[in-house]
Amino acid sequence: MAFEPRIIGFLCNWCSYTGADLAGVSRIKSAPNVRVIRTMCSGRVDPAFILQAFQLGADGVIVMGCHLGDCHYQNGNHKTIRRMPFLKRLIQGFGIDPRRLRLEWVSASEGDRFAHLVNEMTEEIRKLGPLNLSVHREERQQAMHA
Amino acid sequence: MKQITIDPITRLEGHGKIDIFLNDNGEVEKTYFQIPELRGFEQFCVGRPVEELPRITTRICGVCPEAHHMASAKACDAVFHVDPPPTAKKLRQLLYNVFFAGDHTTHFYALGGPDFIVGPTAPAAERNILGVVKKVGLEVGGKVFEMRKRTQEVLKTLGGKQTHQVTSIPGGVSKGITMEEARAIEEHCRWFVEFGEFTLQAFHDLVLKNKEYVDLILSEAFSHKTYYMGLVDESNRVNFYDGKIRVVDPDGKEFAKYPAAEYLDNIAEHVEPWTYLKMPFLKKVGWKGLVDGKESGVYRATPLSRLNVADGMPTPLAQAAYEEMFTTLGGKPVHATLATHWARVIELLSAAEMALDLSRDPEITGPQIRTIPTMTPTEGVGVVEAPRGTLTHHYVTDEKGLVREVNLIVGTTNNYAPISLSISKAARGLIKKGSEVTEGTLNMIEMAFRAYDPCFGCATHALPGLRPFVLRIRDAEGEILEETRSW
Amino acid sequence: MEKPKLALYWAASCGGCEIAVLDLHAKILDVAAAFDIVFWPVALDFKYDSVRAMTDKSIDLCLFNGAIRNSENEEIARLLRLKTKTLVAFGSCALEGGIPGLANLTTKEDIWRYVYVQSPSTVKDAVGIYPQTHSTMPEGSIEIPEMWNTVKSLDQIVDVDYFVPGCPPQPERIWEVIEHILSGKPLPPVGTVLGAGEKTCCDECTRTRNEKKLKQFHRPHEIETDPKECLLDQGIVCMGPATRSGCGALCTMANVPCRGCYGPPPHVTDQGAKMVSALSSVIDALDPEEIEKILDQIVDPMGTFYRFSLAHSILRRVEKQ
Amino acid sequence: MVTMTIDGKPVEVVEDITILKAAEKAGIWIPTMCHSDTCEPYGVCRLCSVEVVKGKRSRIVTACNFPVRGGMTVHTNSTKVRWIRQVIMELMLSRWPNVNVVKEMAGRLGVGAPRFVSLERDEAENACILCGACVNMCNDVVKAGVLGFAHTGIKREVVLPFDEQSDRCIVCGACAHVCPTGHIKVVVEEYRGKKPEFTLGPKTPIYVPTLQAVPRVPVIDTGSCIHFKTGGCETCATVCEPHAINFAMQDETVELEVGQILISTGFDLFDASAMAQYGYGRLDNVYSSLEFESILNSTGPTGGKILMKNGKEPRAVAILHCIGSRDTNHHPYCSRVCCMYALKFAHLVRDRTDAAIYQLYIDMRAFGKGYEEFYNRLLDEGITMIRGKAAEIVEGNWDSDGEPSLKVRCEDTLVGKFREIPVDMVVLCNAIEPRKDSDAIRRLFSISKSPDGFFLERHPKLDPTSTATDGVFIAGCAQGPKDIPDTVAQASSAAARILSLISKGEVEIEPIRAMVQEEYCSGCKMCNGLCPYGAIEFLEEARVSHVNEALCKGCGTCVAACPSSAMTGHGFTDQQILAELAGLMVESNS
Repeated sequence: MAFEPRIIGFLCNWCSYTGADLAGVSRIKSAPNVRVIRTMCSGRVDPAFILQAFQLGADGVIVMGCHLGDCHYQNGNHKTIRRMPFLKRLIQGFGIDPRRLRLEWVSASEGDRFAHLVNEMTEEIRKLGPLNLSVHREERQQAMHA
Repeated sequence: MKQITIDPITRLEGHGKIDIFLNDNGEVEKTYFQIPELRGFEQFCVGRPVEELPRITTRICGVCPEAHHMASAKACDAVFHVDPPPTAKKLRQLLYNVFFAGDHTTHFYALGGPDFIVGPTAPAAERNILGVVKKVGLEVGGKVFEMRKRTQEVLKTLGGKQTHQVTSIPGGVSKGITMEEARAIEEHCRWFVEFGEFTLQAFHDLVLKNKEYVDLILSEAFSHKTYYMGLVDESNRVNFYDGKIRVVDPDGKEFAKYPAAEYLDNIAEHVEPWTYLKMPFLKKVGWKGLVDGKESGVYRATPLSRLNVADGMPTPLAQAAYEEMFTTLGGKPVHATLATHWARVIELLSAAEMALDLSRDPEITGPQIRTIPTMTPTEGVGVVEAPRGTLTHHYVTDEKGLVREVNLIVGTTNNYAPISLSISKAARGLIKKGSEVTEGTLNMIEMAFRAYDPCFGCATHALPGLRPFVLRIRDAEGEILEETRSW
Repeated sequence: MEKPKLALYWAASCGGCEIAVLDLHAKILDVAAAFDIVFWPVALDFKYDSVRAMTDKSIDLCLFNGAIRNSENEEIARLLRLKTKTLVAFGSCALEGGIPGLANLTTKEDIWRYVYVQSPSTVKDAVGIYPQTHSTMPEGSIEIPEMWNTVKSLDQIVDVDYFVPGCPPQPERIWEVIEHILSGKPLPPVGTVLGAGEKTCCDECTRTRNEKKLKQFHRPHEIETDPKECLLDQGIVCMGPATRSGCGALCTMANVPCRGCYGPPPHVTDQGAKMVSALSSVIDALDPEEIEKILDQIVDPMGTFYRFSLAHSILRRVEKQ
Repeated sequence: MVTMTIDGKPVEVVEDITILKAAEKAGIWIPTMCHSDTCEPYGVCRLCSVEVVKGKRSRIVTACNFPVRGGMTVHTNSTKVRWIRQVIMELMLSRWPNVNVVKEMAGRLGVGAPRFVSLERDEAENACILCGACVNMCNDVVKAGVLGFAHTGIKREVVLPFDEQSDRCIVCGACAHVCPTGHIKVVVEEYRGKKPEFTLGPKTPIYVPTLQAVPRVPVIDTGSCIHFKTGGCETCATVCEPHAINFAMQDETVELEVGQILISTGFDLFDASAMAQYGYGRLDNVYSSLEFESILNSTGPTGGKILMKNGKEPRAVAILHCIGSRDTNHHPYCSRVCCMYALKFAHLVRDRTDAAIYQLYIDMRAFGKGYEEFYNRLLDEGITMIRGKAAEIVEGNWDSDGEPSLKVRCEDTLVGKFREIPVDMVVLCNAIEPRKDSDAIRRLFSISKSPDGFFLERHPKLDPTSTATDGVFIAGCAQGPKDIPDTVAQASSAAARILSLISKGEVEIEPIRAMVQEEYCSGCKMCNGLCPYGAIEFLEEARVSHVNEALCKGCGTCVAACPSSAMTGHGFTDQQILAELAGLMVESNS
């Protein structure tokens, strides 16, 4: 069976989620691989959520927020723009390809951009292949032994 | 063929396992002393900022974190090419000597002591610190606890934490001490010296006055002719914190004397497939297998070794005791393993005296406690005398000071080969044809290495990886006939 | 009446926890008086067999320290779980892998290669000799345990009733716990962390703090710090804010930054992620290049943020393909 | 007030006004030549001389600058006075025989051919009669101080300093304006080959923007007003009876405390010069819709007449639809209002000229109430409808006689052929687009925009007037192109929404808020600086942070940032989000 990437998308309520909604009402086709979690602001996205997503088997995570200056909360995304690069370094430290985590700005009017990014991300992860964490592999092995 | 297993060997920090093989006539064929664990510090310290290593390597051993803290800090000084200001150096030495006194106390009363104080063949439930207290009386027991209590207090003041110190950083110490603290410490040190004398006396009364024990100490079963290693200061007196490494041969003649940085020219480590711990030996003599004698590179690094290599003690009271011991045991070098307990008590006293001197030094309250590193970090070796032997930390870093390579030769590791020797010799001496092997007998065998105060917490600092399979077919002499490998 | 039975065991640890228990000093006698100590390898003469012989749940309290590193650790952990009523993960290693857990940054293979082949002091055997868990010697066969690739915390192997954090746990805290148990007062719900606070290290740290705004980070040896001011405010990465209280802020009081040995605060699962989140929030920069430059000053995020908690973090170990 | 008699007629006047003014009041004419109301009386021509009698004594004075006294008796038409006027006029006639004002005045005073012969005789019609009006205007009123007299006696003349162009001259044209003979002209020269601007803007520095302006009061264009150049003039102020003119008035920023805001910032007109093919800004007589509106406006530059730059009526007018609208290169959307105003233009052009009218359209969108009917009516008015978007406008000839005009090149899709239509005037229906500063406004109120760039409503169908930000509403073209009825409808609904909240007296806010669990907060002060609303205060005595729930907007940034997770976010707690995550993954794992 072909590998279908499982991607978690964290979308801010005001820009990206509305943008995704626009993509929907505009009937723009995009890959079904991104599963969306809505937060009020991209600044709410706790790095722990993203690590947890990987731990639970996500092959990639994409965080979307308002363009800089457009934040509904004035500067919530200013935290995100620093958090994500920092987190990228951390997951790189964990030996996970940083391309599996992506930060993008999508405004309420950019339904097409949303769809485009979803497709792009899906293809990229498809190329990278499944994450398949080694702790899970080891557990499977040890389970087999027992 | 019968197999006896002692697992885990108790009253030593870290894990150990002994296998004794008896041939069909019930005599000892061979013994194996195995170290079942390693933790891998050498590998997972790679990539860490070198200045963090004094705080990471303390976790190699919770019994002697101070030793690792110091060796590591000294290695860092070397890596950054900085020399800590005098105040910082003295504070480190003060901490180190106090630790030494405390650690030797723990061993003498809690770990090694019970064998003598309670008696080697006493029931297991008695043969421990609690048994000791019972034997020597609560008042003395109280003294022992107070000793530990006071040392821990001083360590907390100087090291930040009583276990796993944090204050030594590249170029000095992070925290100075106030006049009041200094006075308090001096008070403690005065007490330590008294306690040292008390302990020495106790050793006289409980051990030396007991003919049976003295015979045991001097018995052939507990003696080995090996090389000895230890740090000495410029006038060849025992020094725990700093100095050159001196090695003497089984006849007591100086074999080598070199600065820490040259350890690789003098020491190499041998790997055995049946244990996780490597066996260091004198490179210039060579590895001849698990045998003692002048031709074998096997050496010992213990309190006794330190006294054997040194021309004397740095402090008066200890010097006196030092002379007494060697006259009693017939001159240098002393090969009787169990005499290590005596040497340890002498070191306890010496450390206490050193500490007292330092605590009285006005310079320890000075404000200048750090030299900020300015040069590009490269490589460095730090060596101190851990209570259990010469401790070596060797770091190589990149230009940002991130560790590229770590090599550690830990106190107890030095003694792995001799301990194995002692065990098998003791076993041979104690287990005879027909005689049934009692718990007491086994304990007597354990005594052989307990004398080394082995800390395999330290020794297990590295950790083996996946299990490449090796099959060796040997003949009666253990010569390898055939070997197949999976890698 | 019969005294409750106490067992202390160490798996992959340094022995510091045992020492911390000894640092109860004279109180150790009270412990000895109150409990019947049935197993304590570091201080008492008992062997594994004596434990195997015991009936299930016959040990009332077991303080288990050390991480789960190899088959022996795991075996004994299961054994003691079987024999013990109340199993306590004692100290950072048992709680969250501790320093040994840093081994999850690398692999068995790499450690192996370095220790037994590459290290400069190791004799370069023609083929390289590696230890075997099972060795057949002329006289017979001898065993040593098999090491796991991944360090685990105790609760990843068996159910744990209580947790006592710290590297090592501070003696005062240990005594509080033992006192509580001795007092016969009802124990808190299973899974509770004992011998520690609910707040963070900052709560015990007396340094004065400002609203955080960080433009530069320094390494501890690089600068002289003001002993009165928050280390983080001075650009020294300190784990205090993401570390459970209980130690008494010993390290920051000694002018060195906290490294998080008391583990994450009550509601935090992943110390590292939290620290990344917090620090990135207060970094004072918007330009991606400048941000990267500032982040470069944190030279070892993994080893700093997960110093003690890596094995118990969300991802638990590093991937090495 | 004092009483005096002029030619036996008792007059009651304010003391100190001039005799000239008093006579005016009495309805008695006194001839003047150099006098101007806007300048100080100058009394150089002496033509206004009158006889003042006091008791037995009588004397001759100039009425323009002699102040009235109580009981004064004045004769404006005595033999003595008439003789003086006679001589003055003869002297002037002899020197400036062809100057109109002089001839007229002479005629009016019945002065015939002069008896004198002037050495300085000047035959020119517009000779300078040295009345000094210009000099006074320039110095006293405009205060530019450029003009002056040189020499004396018969050699006297008006000059520029050193007879050179003065850079102090602001080219206000006031001198030319007051010159009675037209001796001074403002000559608009071609400047670097560029013809002088034909402007649709106001003709004077002070003007009423439009007749529809509310309030309908004049404004001053400080850019062109003399006063703002020289500090002089203030003519408007002197003539304004109620003293309504205030030069000191400044723009000011007013701060208002309001609970709700309605954004109706309108639109900008698409700049057609971006579409070079239509020659807007390059070719004469190519106008944007708004420019054409002002041409049609009765208060506009042409007083509502539809004229070309050469002042002639156009023979044919082309109206081009969808300039910048329904155009993927510019705005994909339809601007909605153009079709209808284009028809209105056509109707008015038909109404006011005999010009042929062409509508070039893509689709005729007459969707509104009565619109289709209007469209049909226009068809009956004989408007030429060409279905096809104009390709370009070029300069060409009206016909073979080579009279210059414009040519519209287009494809008539209904006829199916390419056409070139000669016209004199082209009106472009420019697209409606968002205001240039709309992004700044958007960010100010943190609301979003839709793909077309206009402000985004909360819901396109169910909530078209409110926005993502509570209390901020939008109406009119700020939200999207719409005509007046639609705008009024939307604005009214917004107003209703606002009023309903006001009458309610309280606003409901989302329960999504951050909260500090103080038992877990250690006051590390990580969060305090993060809140853009300053909602996180630090309680010094308790050494914990605290969230002011009224200020908090619930973004949750501080929740993510709190290193001890003492901060929780109602509605989006860690547990909730992690549960959501687990749910998603379970579903995907199965």
